[in-house]
Amino acid sequence: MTTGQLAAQPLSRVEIGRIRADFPLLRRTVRGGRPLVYLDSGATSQKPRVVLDAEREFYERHNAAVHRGAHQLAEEATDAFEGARETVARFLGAGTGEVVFTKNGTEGLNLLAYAFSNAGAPGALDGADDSWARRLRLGTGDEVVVTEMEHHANLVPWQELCRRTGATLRWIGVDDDGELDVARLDEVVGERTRVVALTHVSNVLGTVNDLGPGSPVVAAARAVGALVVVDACQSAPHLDIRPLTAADSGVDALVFTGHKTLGPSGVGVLWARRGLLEAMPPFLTGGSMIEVVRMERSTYAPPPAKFEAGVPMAAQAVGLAAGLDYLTEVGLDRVHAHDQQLMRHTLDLLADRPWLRVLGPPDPQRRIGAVSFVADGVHPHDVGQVLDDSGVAVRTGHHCAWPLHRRLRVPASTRASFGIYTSLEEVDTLAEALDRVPGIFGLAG
Amino acid sequence: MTTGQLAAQPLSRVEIGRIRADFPLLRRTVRGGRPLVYLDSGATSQKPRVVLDAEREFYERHNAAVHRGAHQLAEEATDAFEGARETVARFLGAGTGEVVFTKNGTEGLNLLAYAFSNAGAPGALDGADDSWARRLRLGTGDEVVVTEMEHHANLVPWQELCRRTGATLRWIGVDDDGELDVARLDEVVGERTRVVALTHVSNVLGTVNDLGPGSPVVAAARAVGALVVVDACQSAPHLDIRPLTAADSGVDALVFTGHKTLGPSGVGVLWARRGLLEAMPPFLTGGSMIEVVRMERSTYAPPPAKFEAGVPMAAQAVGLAAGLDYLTEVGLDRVHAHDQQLMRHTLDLLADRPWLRVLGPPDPQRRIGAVSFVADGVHPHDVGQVLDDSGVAVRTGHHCAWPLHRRLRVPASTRASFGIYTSLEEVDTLAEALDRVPGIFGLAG
Amino acid sequence: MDLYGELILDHAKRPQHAGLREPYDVEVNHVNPTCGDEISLRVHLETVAGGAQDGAPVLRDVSYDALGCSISVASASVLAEESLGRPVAETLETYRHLHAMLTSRGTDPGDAEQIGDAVAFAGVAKYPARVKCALLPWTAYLDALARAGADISAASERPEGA
Amino acid sequence: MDLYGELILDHAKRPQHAGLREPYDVEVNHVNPTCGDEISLRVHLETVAGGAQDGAPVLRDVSYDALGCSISVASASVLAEESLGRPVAETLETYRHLHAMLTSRGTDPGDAEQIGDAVAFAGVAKYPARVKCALLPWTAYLDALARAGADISAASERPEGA
Ligand SMILES: Cc1ncc(COP(=O)(O)O)c(C=O)c1O
Ligand SMILES: Cc1ncc(COP(=O)(O)O)c(C=O)c1O
Ligand code: FES
Ligand code: FES
Repeated sequence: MTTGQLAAQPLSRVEIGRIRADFPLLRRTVRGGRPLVYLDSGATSQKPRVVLDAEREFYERHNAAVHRGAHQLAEEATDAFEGARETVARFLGAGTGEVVFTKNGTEGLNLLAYAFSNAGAPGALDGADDSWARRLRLGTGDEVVVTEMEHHANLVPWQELCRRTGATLRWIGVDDDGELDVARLDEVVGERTRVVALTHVSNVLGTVNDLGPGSPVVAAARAVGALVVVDACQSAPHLDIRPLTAADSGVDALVFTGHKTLGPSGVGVLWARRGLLEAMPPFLTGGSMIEVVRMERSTYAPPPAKFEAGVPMAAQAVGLAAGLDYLTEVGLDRVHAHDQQLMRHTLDLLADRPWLRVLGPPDPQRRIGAVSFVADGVHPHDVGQVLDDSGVAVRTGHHCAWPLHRRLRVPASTRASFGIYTSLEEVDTLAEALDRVPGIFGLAG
Repeated sequence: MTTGQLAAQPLSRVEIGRIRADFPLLRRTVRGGRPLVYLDSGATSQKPRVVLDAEREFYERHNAAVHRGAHQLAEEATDAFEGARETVARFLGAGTGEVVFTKNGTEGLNLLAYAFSNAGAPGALDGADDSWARRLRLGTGDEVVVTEMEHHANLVPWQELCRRTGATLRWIGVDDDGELDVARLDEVVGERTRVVALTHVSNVLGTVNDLGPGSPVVAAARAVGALVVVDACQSAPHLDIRPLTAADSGVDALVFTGHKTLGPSGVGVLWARRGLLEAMPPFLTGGSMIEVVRMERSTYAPPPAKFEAGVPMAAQAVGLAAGLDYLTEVGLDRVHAHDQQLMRHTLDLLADRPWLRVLGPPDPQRRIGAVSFVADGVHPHDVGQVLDDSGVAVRTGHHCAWPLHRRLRVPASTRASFGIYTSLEEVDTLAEALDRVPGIFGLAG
Repeated sequence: MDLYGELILDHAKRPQHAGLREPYDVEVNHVNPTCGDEISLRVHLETVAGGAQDGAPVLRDVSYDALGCSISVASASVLAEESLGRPVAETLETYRHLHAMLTSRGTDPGDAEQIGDAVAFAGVAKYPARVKCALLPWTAYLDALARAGADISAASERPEGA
Repeated sequence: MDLYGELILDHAKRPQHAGLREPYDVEVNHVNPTCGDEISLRVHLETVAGGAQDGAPVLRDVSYDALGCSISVASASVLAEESLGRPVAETLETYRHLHAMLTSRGTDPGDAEQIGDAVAFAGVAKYPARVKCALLPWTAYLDALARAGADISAASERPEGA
């Protein structure tokens, strides 16, 4: 995947300038008038004006409860919401019936985890296609596999699933370079494995896990009939993820989050194979996800409605669709090439500073979107504070990937992460701001 | 509660005009240029400009992932989000530590229902205060009580909870006037009752259930130590609900939804007693709700963080806060008086049309916000379509309260519901539009 | 109102061939979850013996009990009127044209040659929330056919000339 | 940068009274979940016998092992320096003033008379994300006191003159 996309041209200075003009927040100044250098897009992306306009237009012209009501506004709101679903489906290369709107990436992963425990309730799998249904049965002795580089959102829900069902959590380790230890895969994935949940791209290291044809992890999961769940929260803003949903990809479900993908907060996406969604019991229940409700018992609508209880975040879905369209108009191949250029530049500048240590693979082509580093002798939060004082916004801490930090034997790190609007000059500013650190903290800089 | 509030003046024509000017969508025309008459606020309210501006301002000036990151924007975003929590807490008369942001009302009710089943997982109640923890234990033979007038959002999650735990669902019936059958309460609430979940105001009938001091339902639940859960989705936009959270109210948890309360879609609120939130196991898990995460096991932050996994809907929370401020600036006593005036006028006009039958209590003071009716011989959806053709937006169907419709022996109904911006003239237009119905469908009008 | 033409109102008030009849092969019950409306529908098929149509099923009877809005009841009535006694394959053809018209958002006015009285539902296409009403009896009909063993794959083909 | 004054940097580099010592009554371990930083902290209390202070606890020793940013380590160091050997009641008074200063968003510059070297943390108040850093050792300290049986209710009173 990576090599094919590298053929595209990175964004030119002029193009980046044009893109930046579309993001109102980037005009901000901080800390006494310093221009903002926003290198925290891995936490959340900024929003182009078209996204804000799409949301506002929805509220000012078409706002109504979707799928409810017989009037013109309700029709328009439903059209806008379902239109957004079509856009998401196109972005994913999937069918609209496979696209579920959630509130964020975390809800999508929890929804999947709860499917396994809820499947154990009496009658929960009645009528479900057995080829999918049996893959949802999870009990004592069964195993759930994650990796040591997961974001907490793709770790804790599975821990809690194991608590609820008596299944055992196992994990694929990470080596010193921050790569998955696939050599020992057969010690982790086995006959009792029911699900393998892993991230596409590490939110700390930027490592791209191989999920393409011939992926060892996907192959191992398939060999034992385990479901493959992919956390695409960090890849969706940077990469064409359509190969993951292709018919023969071996991936069964995938999650991404709106606010990192140029969309508003409050919206995320779960994609799963139609058959899986049909077999999965509902998670949140209530209005709009039902077929027939009696006091004694209810039956449920087909997916995706089955998983969208209550009045949905229609305006946010419409905003997200505008954000995804923005990304695809620029072209994900070019977005990726742009990211690669930023990555090379950043790694070069950091390598010039021997008092800094970069976490993760040294090869820029193995990475997407984020670089985390530590300054020996200075705490990452203190580094981040100096950067903040220079107008450079980064994230510090364990970035919701605490086990990974433990594995790499650092308590925390400082992370710079990129968006479509990030410029090479901003990376230069990062480097200059970093050069203040040794002086302030008395390192041999 | 009701009598005290009636002392307030209803909104004057001029005031309503001023309010309407704050809602951009109300300027819409529909169906070939007819002015919109929006009588579907029970489904979702329209948003005042201040709400849209607050959201946009957040995105354009302060957008960052809250509670994460060491930079100025992250501080500002966190302040905005936590400031919104303070506003919600004030609106509820509660402490900020008791306010959890959810995606909608439905999620809040599900969160509560899952607390009971998750409490059964090994270790889930470890360290929890037993006076609360024991009230969360639910198993075969235990009982969950709802009412026959619940919205599906406050029925189906409890049905599914019973499926997961083996508990039995029971319900308080409804009489022909749409009032709770409290006379037979002792046949329903008993020693095995663990939770009583009921709505404050029916979304179909507008019936206000008595939850004040001396409330028979609350007293019955308290007598057996059952938790009392209130669905305030329909009351929050119309009534001062602070009495429900008062220290001695007997209510343990309450839910309302942003989009019906002048706020954006994608945000809701769960309030619960601090001790209950502390005892409840988490529901959605992931980032920002943890204390320490290891591959083997995680521990969790105190509430409200424990229940807010992932990047939250910060912009929507900020928008909701602006909406609640808008309501409190007008004054909830006056909002309620306004609603009562609309209610009387609507019931009068409907009573003039003998071919219409109003569902629910004939006394306007027993009702809030919504009037549902049927035209014998014409299907509610056909009635709604004629109204739509006249520019009048209402809801038709079972309004996510199918069992209530079955109880009242109608398959569906047509509902007109009010907002702070609804005018008496709009009710007149409704009546005129209704007068087209007999002619079109050949009734003796 | 362009939605409630005389033909629809007539069918809604006096649904043709209504009531559940014997004999039948299969009975289905379909619900529209948004409004709670229901239809019970029975089909009785017969197989042609000999000739060019040898082995092809014919709809000997279709009977129903429809509880719903004027659009859905009228649609059930028109379904019965247009389909009764005809080869199943032809009724699927009617369905395909009707479906195309209903989901066209008003761009396909329908053709009485192909769908008979069902052209009266052309106005429904402009009200997406009502398309489900008009389709409810037809969805039940297709389901009943399938359960009775008829091949309904032709129903999902695109109609000729569409 | 107003945050990293010389005093803070000195304390961070050479934390005073660091290391976990014997004897002690209670050891606690506190974590800042956002960054993963930790502090282990021990207190050793003694009770005054006789005089006006009869029965009041005195902090005989406070020892710690702090893994964290410069602010949190310096804060632990200042805590030890300011509190060691003093009556617990006085250290709670220091805490209250420090807490008021830290959460003032910069409006309360702190008073060296009341909080000694801890005035160096005045700049932290302007960085809400760092207030937790400065408070981490103190929160651990309060917890340790409580577990050691001391009355810490005074810690939540509003400081005099605030
Ligand atoms: C009484 C009542 N409860 C719960 C809900 C659910 O709220 P939401 O759809 O925002 O989840 C609604 C509205 O849909 C309601 O009217
Ligand atoms: C890799 C990864 N997975 C999951 C998430 C969770 O997404 P959200 O916070 O939107 O729920 C994030 C970001 O926070 C992430 O980076
Ligand atoms: S409204 Fe129910 S089928 Fe038409
Ligand atoms: S950054 Fe962890 S305590 Fe300061």
